[in-house]
Amino acid sequence: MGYEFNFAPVFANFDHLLAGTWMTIQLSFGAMLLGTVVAIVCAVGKTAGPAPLRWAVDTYVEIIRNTPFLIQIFFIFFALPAVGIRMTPNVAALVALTVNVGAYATEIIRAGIESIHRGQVEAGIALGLRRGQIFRYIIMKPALRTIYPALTSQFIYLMLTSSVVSVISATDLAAAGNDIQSRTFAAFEVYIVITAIYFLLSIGFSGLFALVQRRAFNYPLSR
Amino acid sequence: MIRPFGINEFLFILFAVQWTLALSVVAFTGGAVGGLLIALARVSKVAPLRYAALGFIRLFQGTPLLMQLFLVFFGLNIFGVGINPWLAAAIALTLHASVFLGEIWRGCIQAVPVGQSEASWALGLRYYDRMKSIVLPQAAKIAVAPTVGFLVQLIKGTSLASIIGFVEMTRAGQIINNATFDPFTVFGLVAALYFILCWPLSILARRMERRFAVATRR
Amino acid sequence: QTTEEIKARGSINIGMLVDFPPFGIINEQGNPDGYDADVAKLLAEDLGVTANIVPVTGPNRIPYLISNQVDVLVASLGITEERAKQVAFSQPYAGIEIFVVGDVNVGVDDAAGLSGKNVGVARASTQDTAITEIAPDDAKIQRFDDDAAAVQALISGQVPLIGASNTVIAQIQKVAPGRFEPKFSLRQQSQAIAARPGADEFMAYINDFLTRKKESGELNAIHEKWLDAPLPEFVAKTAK
Amino acid sequence: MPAVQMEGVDKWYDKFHALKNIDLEVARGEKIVICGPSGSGKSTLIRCINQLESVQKGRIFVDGIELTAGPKNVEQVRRDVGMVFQQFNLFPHMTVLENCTLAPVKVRGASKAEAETTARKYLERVHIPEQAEKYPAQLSGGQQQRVAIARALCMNPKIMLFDEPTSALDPEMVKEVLDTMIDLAEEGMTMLVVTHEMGFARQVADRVIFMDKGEIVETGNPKEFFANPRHERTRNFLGQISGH
Amino acid sequence: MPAVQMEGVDKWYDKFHALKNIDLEVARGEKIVICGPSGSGKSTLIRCINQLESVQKGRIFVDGIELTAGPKNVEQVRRDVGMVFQQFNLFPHMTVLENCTLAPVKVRGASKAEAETTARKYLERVHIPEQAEKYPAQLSGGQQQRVAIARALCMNPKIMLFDEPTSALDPEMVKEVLDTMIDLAEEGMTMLVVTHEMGFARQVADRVIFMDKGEIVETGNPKEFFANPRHERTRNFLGQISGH
Ligand SMILES: Nc1ncnc2c1ncn2[C@@H]1O[C@H](COP(=O)(O)OP(=O)(O)OP(=O)(O)O)[C@@H](O)[C@H]1O
Ligand SMILES: Nc1ncnc2c1ncn2[C@@H]1O[C@H](COP(=O)(O)OP(=O)(O)OP(=O)(O)O)[C@@H](O)[C@H]1O
Ligand SMILES: [Mg+2]
Ligand SMILES: [Mg+2]
Repeated sequence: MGYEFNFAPVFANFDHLLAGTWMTIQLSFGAMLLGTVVAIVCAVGKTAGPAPLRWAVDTYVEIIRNTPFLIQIFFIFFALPAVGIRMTPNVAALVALTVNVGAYATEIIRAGIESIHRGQVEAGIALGLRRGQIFRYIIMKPALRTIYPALTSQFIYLMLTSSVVSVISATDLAAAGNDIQSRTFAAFEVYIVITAIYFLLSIGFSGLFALVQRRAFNYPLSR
Repeated sequence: MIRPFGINEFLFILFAVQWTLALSVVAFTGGAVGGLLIALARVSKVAPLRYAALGFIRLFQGTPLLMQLFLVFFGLNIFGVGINPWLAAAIALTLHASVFLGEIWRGCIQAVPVGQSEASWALGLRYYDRMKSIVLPQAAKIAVAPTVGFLVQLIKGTSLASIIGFVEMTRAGQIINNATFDPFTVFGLVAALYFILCWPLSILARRMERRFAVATRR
Repeated sequence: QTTEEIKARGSINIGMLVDFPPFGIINEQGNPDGYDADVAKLLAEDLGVTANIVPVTGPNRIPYLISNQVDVLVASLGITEERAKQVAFSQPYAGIEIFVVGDVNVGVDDAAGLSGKNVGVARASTQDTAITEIAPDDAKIQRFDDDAAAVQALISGQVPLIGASNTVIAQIQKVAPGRFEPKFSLRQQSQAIAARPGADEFMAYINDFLTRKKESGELNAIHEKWLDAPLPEFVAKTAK
Repeated sequence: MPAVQMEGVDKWYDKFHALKNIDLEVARGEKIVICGPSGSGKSTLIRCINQLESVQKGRIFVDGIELTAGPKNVEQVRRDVGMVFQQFNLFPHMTVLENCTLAPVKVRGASKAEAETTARKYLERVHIPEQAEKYPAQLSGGQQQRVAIARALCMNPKIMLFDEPTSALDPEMVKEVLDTMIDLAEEGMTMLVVTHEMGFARQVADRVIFMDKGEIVETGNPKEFFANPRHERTRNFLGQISGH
Repeated sequence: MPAVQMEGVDKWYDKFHALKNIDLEVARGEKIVICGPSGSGKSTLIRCINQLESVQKGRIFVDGIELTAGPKNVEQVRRDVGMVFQQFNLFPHMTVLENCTLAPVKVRGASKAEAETTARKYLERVHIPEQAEKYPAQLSGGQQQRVAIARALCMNPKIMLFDEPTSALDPEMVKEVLDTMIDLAEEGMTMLVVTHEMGFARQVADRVIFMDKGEIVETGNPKEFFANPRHERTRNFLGQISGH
C-alpha cells in the first residue's frame, strides 16, 4: 500500500501541539493537586466522619469508579449549566478530572490511613495532641509514603485519561492533534507524534514523582 | 427526523451492551495470556527478558489507549496488513490489558515467599513444574481481587473502541443522542448501564480483598 | 480499486455517518438509514453486489477510506480543496447550506460580528473549515466531536453561536423553538461520494451512476423522502 | 491530694468486663508496679489514667482534677501524664529531636528553640544526646525506648505511665532502659509501671499490685509481696515468672 | 570418594565476601554440625552444596560430580541432596501427601501409586502417618518440620542438609524433631546440620565446625571441641550459647 508518510504538516503546526501539551500538563497537574486535596478530605471523612458523611463519600466514590470518564465529563459540561453552573471547557475538564481522580485517590489514601499503626495515634493522644494535629503531623506523611506508588500510577493514568477531554472542546494535546488532523488530514502522522508526546509526558511525570519521593519521603524505614 | 427517546432507542442502547461485553471478554482473555507471559518475564532470571518486558510495560502504560487503538487499526492497514476492527480491537485491548495484568500478577508472584521457590529448587523441580505446581497456584489466590478490580477498568476502557467503529454502549449513546437530542436521558441511561455492569464487580473485588487481608494478617 | 474487483468480490464496503440526520441515522430497528444509506444501497444495486455498510464518524471517515477499511464513502463528505488532496471526489450527490446559528438575543449578521465570540462547530466538518476561514482572529472556535455535542453546547448556553447546516437547524428549532435563529449563511456546500485517489475507472463509474440516477429522478425521490424537498439546484445539475 | 485516685471504676469492652470495681490511690512521688497474667487488665488500668480508654462507671482524679467529668479536663490531664508504650511508638518520619519537640510546640505552645533546649536536656539524661538528628529506624530498640521516655519527659509530666516498656526489647537492651527508669524513680517522679521485671520491682517499687481477671487481687510492698504472697493466684503467678 | 568436597571456595554477595577460601571434605555417612555467630556464613555454606547459591571461585563436588561445572550437573545433584529449612517451606496449598509425592512424580518420574507408597513409608518413619491427608496449616510446627524431613527423604537423597531445623519451633516441639534427626543419623545418612543444639551435636556429630566471618575457624570432634576449644572466638561463642 503506497501511503507516504509526511510529517511536514505536523511540524508546521508544532506550536499548536506545544500549546495543547502545555494545557494537558496544566490539566493533569491541577487535577492531581486538587484531586489529592479532595481525596484527603473524603478519606478523612470516610475514616473518621459521621455516618451520613461516610455514606456520601461512598456514593461519590462508587459512582465515579463505576462509570466511564467520558460520560462524567459530558454531564459536567452539559448538565451543570441547567442548574446555573457554567464553566469554560478547560475549567470543566479540570473539574471533571479532579472529580474523577479524587474518587480513586480517596480509596488509595484511605488504605494509607488505615495502614498506620494504631499505636502511632495513641502516642499522639497521650502527648495531648488534638485529632487534627494527629492527622496532620503523625498520620499524613507515613500514610502518603505507603501509598505513594499507587497514587502516582493513578496520576499517570489520569494524565492519559485526559486525552478524552477534547469531546467538550477543551484544548488539550489530543484536541490539538485532532484539529491539525482535520485541517491537514495527516491523521497517522499526527497520532504518532501525539502518542510520542504522551509517552514523553508520562516518562517526565514518573521522573518528577521519583524526585518528589526522594525529597519528601527520605526518612529510613526499619527493615 | 428528530424523534423522541422511546423504547426502540432504549433497546438500541441496551443491545449495545453485548458489544461492550464481547470486547471486554476478548480483552480479558487476550490480556490474561499476555499478562501471564509479561509477569513471568518480569520475574525471570534472564535479564534481557526482564528489561524487554519492562520496556513493553512502560510503553503501553505510558500512552493513551485511545491512541493505541487508532494506531493499531489504521496504522496496520496503512502498511498493507489487512485488519478488521475486531482484530484491531483485540490486539490493542489485549496489549493494554496485558501490561496492566502483567504488573498486577508480577506483584502477586513476588508475594509468594521465596522459601517456596527455594524448596522447589532443593527438590529438583524444574521451571515448569515449579511455576505450575507451586508458585502460580499460590499467586493466583492473591491475584483474584486486584484482577477483578482491573476488570472494571477494562470494561470502561472498551468505550474507547468506538473510535474504530464499534457501536458499543458509549457510541450507541452518542448515536441515539444525535437522533433524539436528549442527552440527559441518553447518557444517564448509559451511565446507569455501566454502573450495573461494574458495581457488582467492584463490590466483589473489595470483599475478596478484605477476606484475603484477614486471612493473611494472622 | 476497480469496478471489476468489486463485482468479483460480490460486495462493496461503504462508509457512512450514522449520527448526521437526516443523511445518516440509525433507524428504529437499529440499522443504518437515511439519505446516504439509500444512495449507498442504490449504488450497490447498480453494481449488482451487496452493500456492506460501515458506520464511520466525522473525524475518522477519511482515515477509514485511505486505510482500505472501506471502498467508498457515502458519508456527507463536503467537497473542499484540502480534502481533494487526500481523496477523489465524484460529482455532487447532495448539498446543504451551512449557517452561523445563534441565540436570538445575540446580534451578529456577518463574519466580522463573530469577533470576540465563542463559536462551536463539529470538528473536521464543513462548518469547521468554513468558519475557520472567515472568522476574525479573535473569535474563539470551540471544536466538538460531532454536531450533537455542538448543538448541546448551544442549547445549554455553553456557546452563543455554532456553525450548522440547514438540516441541523431544523432540528434545533424542534428542540428549542424560537430561541435560536440562523444569523447568516456561510456557504452552499456540495457533498460528494469519495474514493481513494487513483481509482479513475471506478470514479468514472460512480459519476456515470450519479448522472443516470439524477436523470431518472430516482435520486430526487430519495431526497424528497428524507428532506421533504427536491435536490437543491446546485446539486441537481449533472456533471460530465 | 493524691496524684491519682480511682474510685469504683468499671470498664467494659462491649460485653467483656475488663476492669471490676477498681479502687486505687497513688500518692505523689509514689512508684507502683503492676503485674498479673496476660489479659488481666493491666494495660487497660493504666490507659484509663490518661483516658486512652474511657470508663463506664466510677470516677478518676488526676492531680485533683476529675477526668471523668468532661473532655476539657481530659485535655488538661493528658499534658500532665506521660506515657511510654511497649512498642515505643516513635514517629518514624521525624528525627529524634522532632519527636521530642512536637508536643511541647504544638500543645504547650513552646517556641522551637526552647523546646529543642529541653529536648536535648532530656536526651542527655537518657544518655543518647548524640542521636538527636537520627531517625528512629536508625536506632537500636533500647535507644528507641529511651527516646520514647525522653519524649514523654519533654512535656514535663507530673506522672509517668509505663506499659511493659522492656518486653519488646532484646535481652541485652533491657538493662539500659531499666537503668533509665531507675534514675527517674530516684528523682522522685510519680510512676505507674506495668512490668514483669521483678528485679526492678524489688529495687524501686513502693507498692506492687497484682491483677487478675480485671480485679486488683493483692497489693503490698515488694518485700512482703514477693516473700509472702497472700493469695493462691499470686503465688501461682510468681511461680511461673521466676521459672521463666 | 567423599560425599561432599569443597576446594578453595569463595563467595561474594555483591561486594560482601560471605565465604572465604573454604576447604571441606565430608565422608559418606559422616554427620557434621556447623555452628557460629549470626551472619558467619553457615547458611551460605550449606546452600552452596545444592547450588541455591552459586559461588564465584573454587570447586564443589557432590558424590564425585562437579557441581560448579555446569547446570546439567546441578540438576542431577539436587535430586541427590535433600534439604530442610528453618521455616519448613511446605507447600501450603497441598496436603502432606501431595507435598511428599510432588517431586518424586515430577522429577524422578515415579508413578503416583509408587510415590504414595514411599511417602507413607517415610511419614511413618517420622511418626505422623495419620496426618497424610491434612494441610500444613493444620499441623503444629514440629509436625510440619517432620513433614519437611519426610518430603526430602522421599527423593531418596544421599545427603541431607539441615539449616537450623529447630530454631523456628516452640521449645516443646524441638525434641520431637531432634529425635527424628537422631534416628536418621543412626541409619547412616550423610548429614550436614546447621544448629545451635549442642546436645544434638554431642550425641550424633562426627565433627563440629565453627565458622566466623565467612571462614572455618575451627573443626574437631565434639568432645574436644566443647571441652577444649582452641580459638578465642570459639570460646566466646560457646560461652554465649550456654549462657543463653
Ligand atoms: N479494644 C478492645 N476490645 C475488646 N476487648 C479488649 C480490648 N482491649 C483489651 N481487651 C480485652 O480486655 C482484657 C484486658 O486487656 P489488657 O490489654 O488490659 O490486658 P493486659 O493485662 O495488659 O494483658 P497483656 O499482659 O497481654 O498486655 C483482655 O481480655 C483483652 O482481650
Ligand atoms: N542474598 C544476600 N545478599 C546479600 N548479602 C547476603 C545475602 N544472603 C546473606 N547475606 C550476607 O551474608 C552473610 C552470611 O549470611 P548467612 O545467611 O550465611 O549467615 P548465617 O551464618 O546463616 O547467619 P544466621 O545464623 O543469622 O542464619 C551475612 O552477613 C548476610 O548479611
Ligand atoms: Mg498489656
Ligand atoms: Mg542462617
